[in-house]
Amino acid sequence: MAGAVPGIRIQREDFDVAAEIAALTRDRADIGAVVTFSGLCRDEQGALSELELEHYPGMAEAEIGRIAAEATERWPLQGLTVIHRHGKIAPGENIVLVVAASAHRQAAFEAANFLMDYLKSRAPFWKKEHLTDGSHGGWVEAKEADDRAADRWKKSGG
Amino acid sequence: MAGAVPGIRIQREDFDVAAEIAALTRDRADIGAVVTFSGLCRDEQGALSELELEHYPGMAEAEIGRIAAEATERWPLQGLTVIHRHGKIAPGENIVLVVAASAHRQAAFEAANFLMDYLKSRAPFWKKEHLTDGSHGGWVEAKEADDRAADRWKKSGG
Amino acid sequence: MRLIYFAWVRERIGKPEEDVELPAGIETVADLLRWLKSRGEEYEHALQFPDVIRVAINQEHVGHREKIAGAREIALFPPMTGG
Amino acid sequence: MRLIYFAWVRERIGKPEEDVELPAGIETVADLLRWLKSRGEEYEHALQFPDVIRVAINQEHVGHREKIAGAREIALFPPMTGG
Repeated sequence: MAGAVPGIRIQREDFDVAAEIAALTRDRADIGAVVTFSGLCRDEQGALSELELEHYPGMAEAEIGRIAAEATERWPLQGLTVIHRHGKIAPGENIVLVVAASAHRQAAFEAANFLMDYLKSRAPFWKKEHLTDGSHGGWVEAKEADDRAADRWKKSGG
Repeated sequence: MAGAVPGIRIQREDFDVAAEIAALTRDRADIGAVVTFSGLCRDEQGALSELELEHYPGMAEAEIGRIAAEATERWPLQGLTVIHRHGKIAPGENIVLVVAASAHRQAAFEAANFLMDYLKSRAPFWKKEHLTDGSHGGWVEAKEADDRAADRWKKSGG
Repeated sequence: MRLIYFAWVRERIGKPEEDVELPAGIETVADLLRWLKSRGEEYEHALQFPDVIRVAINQEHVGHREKIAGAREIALFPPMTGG
Repeated sequence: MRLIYFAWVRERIGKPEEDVELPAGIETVADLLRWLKSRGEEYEHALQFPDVIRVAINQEHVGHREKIAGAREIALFPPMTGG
């Protein structure tokens, strides 16, 4: 693996995308491309009061660290940051951030995309819905499409 | 086309990624994914003093507008912003920004990736290098790889 | 051995974690799930469809055929919905 | 008709733009490039390899076989290096 040591943070607080980009790019001129992915809490029906994100402390950091380390082995990255929030999150708020920095754009795009697919299907987080009428909307179900999305990164050569 | 009217800006000034994300996502809860691409001025050898970006005023806005409109037709986007700087840009500084917002992550990733490939091969901008020893490094040559990258978005069905 | 539960597995079993002494013959994750399921109706409810349950040993994902010898901490949880 | 030049095409021709009266028989972009190339050594230098030259008519990309009738503004430039 060349260069980048991934920065992994599991936190309640929101994040600042510009500050995270700046932290990776400051005082260097070898980065040509930075891709960020922000995942937000969506509520198209207006029925959601908030999402409650439960996580497995310890394993969440470890598992995201394993995924991030794999990304730095597969793509030439100059920097990689992953922040995943937990606790209560209102519609429109941030949930997750991936920042991938590379000399070239395709590596940055692919690494960020890979990270998100693997976070969705492997990071130990669970979302519970709280509705505006005071009831529980229940636990969000995992989507088979997310597993298929992660599968497309499997190397055919083993 | 549903929804998004792309915001296109050609400017000398730098941009603020967080402010551009906020402008697209503020006061709404139908966006689940925001992908940003920032292109930066790279100088791995330390020989570059600055890049000078020449552009074709009028056509630059029009051509990026055409590419952005095509993206909003191909992917369900809730928001799309493209900012391309011109003038003199030092190593480590920003050159270009794409922000794509969608309900779902794959649309946001693909739209941003498509925009960058098309900007590289179709937006009327030209880069000239000024070197630290005071000489001109000449005009940056277009890369065949960039044309190939744009070609992969061509629809086989016509 | 410490068992940890998350999300609706935790809610249905009614506790976030517990220490258990395993009887002889419990060698794999699948054995563990079968034994736990027999411990009462809350376990039966949580583990009704064992194939759905995801398992981590010492904070790493494992399949149901994994041996549990040497495990300090085994976590049971539904499919993840992070990201 | 207004001609506009960018990047090294502009530098080699020595001016950013000019208005020209086309002689009869200049119908396509390729005809225009051939005629311009014959106008002096700076044009010869700029347009030495016409296949490399990219062309926009009224601010839209066109191929070299495009007709130029109706063009208000034709721009000649090298392959673009934006982004």
